[in-house]
Amino acid sequence: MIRSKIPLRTLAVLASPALLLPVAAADDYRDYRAEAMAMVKRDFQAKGIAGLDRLEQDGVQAVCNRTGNHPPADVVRRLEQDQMASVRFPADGKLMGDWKEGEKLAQNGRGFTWTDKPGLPVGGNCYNCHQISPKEGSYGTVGPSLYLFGKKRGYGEDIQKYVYSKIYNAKAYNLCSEMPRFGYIGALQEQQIRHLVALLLDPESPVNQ
Amino acid sequence: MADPMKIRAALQGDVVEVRVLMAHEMETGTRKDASGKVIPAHFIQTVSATHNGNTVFSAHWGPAIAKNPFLQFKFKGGSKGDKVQITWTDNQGDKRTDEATIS
Amino acid sequence: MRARFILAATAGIALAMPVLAQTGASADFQKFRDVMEEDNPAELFEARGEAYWKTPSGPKHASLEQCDLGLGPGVVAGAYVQMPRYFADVDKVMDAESRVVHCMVTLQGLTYEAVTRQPFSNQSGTPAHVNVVTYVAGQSRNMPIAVPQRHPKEREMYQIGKEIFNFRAGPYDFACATCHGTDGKRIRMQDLPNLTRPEGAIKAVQGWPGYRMTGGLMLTSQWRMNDCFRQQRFPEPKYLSDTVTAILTYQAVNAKGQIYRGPGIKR
Amino acid sequence: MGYTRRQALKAGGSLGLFSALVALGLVKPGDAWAQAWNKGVFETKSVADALKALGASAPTMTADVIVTAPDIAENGAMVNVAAVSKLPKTQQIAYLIEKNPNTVTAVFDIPPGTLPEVQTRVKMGQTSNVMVLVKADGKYYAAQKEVKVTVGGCGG
Repeated sequence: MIRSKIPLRTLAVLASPALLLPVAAADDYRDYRAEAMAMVKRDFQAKGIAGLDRLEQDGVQAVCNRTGNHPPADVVRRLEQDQMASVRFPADGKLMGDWKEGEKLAQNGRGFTWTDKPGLPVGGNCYNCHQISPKEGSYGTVGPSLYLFGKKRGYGEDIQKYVYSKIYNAKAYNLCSEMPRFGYIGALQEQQIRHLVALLLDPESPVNQ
Repeated sequence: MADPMKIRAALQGDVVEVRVLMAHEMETGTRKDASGKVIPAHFIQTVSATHNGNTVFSAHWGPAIAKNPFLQFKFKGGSKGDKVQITWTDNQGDKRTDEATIS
Repeated sequence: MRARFILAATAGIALAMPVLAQTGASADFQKFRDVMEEDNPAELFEARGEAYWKTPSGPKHASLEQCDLGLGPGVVAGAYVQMPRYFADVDKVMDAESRVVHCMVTLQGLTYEAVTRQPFSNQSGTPAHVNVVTYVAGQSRNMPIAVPQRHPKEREMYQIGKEIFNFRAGPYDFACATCHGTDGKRIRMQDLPNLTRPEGAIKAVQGWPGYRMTGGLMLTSQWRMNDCFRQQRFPEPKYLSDTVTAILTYQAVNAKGQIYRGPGIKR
Repeated sequence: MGYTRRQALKAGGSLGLFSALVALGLVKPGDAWAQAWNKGVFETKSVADALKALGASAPTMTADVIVTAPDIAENGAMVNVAAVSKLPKTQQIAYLIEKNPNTVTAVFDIPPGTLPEVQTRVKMGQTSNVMVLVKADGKYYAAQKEVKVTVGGCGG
């Protein structure tokens, strides 16, 4: 499912010789990455909804893995454009949902593990990594604090589009970002992303209080 | 059969500090197993400690004591080498007694 | 904590808050974790493991007292802080759990399938090998981590482990390193140790085997790796597989010289 | 077993009676204590009912009872709670957890010669006040502390 969505240009970049060069120094050269991939292929088994296809890297993953998350600037530029092109905005142009629903989604960290049931909806996982509403003290710090997000950045359409697309595909803005591509992989649907946009950008949301 | 307790009894000044770990599920009776059946309550209800035949401490517990319970208490009048005996009983009639030497 | 938050926001230094809040909660967790560590229910499992180690059982009616954990048959003290390591008799690198299972099969005559039918503790019980691993780990308490890197296969395991640690894949693009590659991060309220550095790596090494408060289960490093991959949205690593050994080697070698204070107690 | 609350109340209304019987040599310590487990007390579902069942309707709140528990519990499945009473002639210490399904979690009997200090670990379903009730010289005192129970990482 994921692989089928890889833009063709990503694959073309992968095939370019510069990226295939190993990073290791020549004298103790041994392709441990290749050995690791071979070991992983042997040692994993499908379980529940988590199939072995998940071990197949898509274009972005492969580039980030090969370069220690620091691909050359021109590669980054091209692939970020590809990722941006993947973002599907709502047809009716409405980007804001209900912040209360967004808060519930932000709290929910479920989905996509082998113990999760197939199908939707899955959670947004937001509090795992971000501070958001001041009412929730149990928040992670892997990502930046989003408290006062709208108050600091404004509530206009541009910023709504930014938040929507960032949640849809974080790799459009930072190719090797640690943040999942929630819309791109089909984890969050249009309406859910709208709710999360509202959580950050509704002036009434506790985030902006 | 229930596993032995882990008992430490240490004399500090004139006070014996007793620390006990007990192997017990402390099942509340409100949880369900994988098939949706309620797991019956199974928890320690009483704990008593004796030293030289005297009860030096006793406790009544409900099911909200954490699984594999820990208990600490202190009493006076013990000497190094004395035995401290602890007994628990649970709501299903299981019982276990262990003893430790005061060090 | 909330009062502090309002104060800070009023003072216009809201950006400093996450740090403050984190320090407060983490310190509180640590204080009570220390209290728990002194009387860790893991000791009950160590006692069971010791009894199993010393009591003859299985088709060969043998104890595990002749098991070679890398320091010679029967030597338990200090063995855990030197694993994973290379074992010539099987020509491979094994972690403590793999080795204990190996001994139960070879010495006691149990089948591998029988021993590993239930790999991890669950509500229905704690498998014997988990108790034994906990006992073995406890016999290295307060010793420095000294996982050997002499044999080529030990060095190879480290390098491969490092690659797997950094391997991003799956629907969420997660690698081990996504959560465990930098300092000072947390998920929700849980601190994420940086496993690439000694001070962080030791936290993982001594955390497992650990008594997990959730469910009150005694769980091993093998379980921890299994559950990490689950949270990483990967498929399942096979129990006792080289992949798991490789990552355990990577983190244990990174913890070199740190004092082992496990078995642990974890959220 | 089969010792109902009604019987317990008829028999004297408090656990103290059993200590007295033990002291008189009328009952073996273990037996008495085991029999005295009071279903009525442990099945109460509010602090008010719990206090009533324990015979302590209006305890005096005091700083002489010290409750040590975390401000934020890392995990509600295992919360360390220590209680110390500085009140002379402390006879009994009880733990009451307001928001738990059953309020009374533990009742400790403190005979003369035993220090009024106890520590154990409790399960808490949610953020709640933890009250420590102390019976000293026949009167009831209490102190309490709120313990926050947090949401775990990775969505559980």
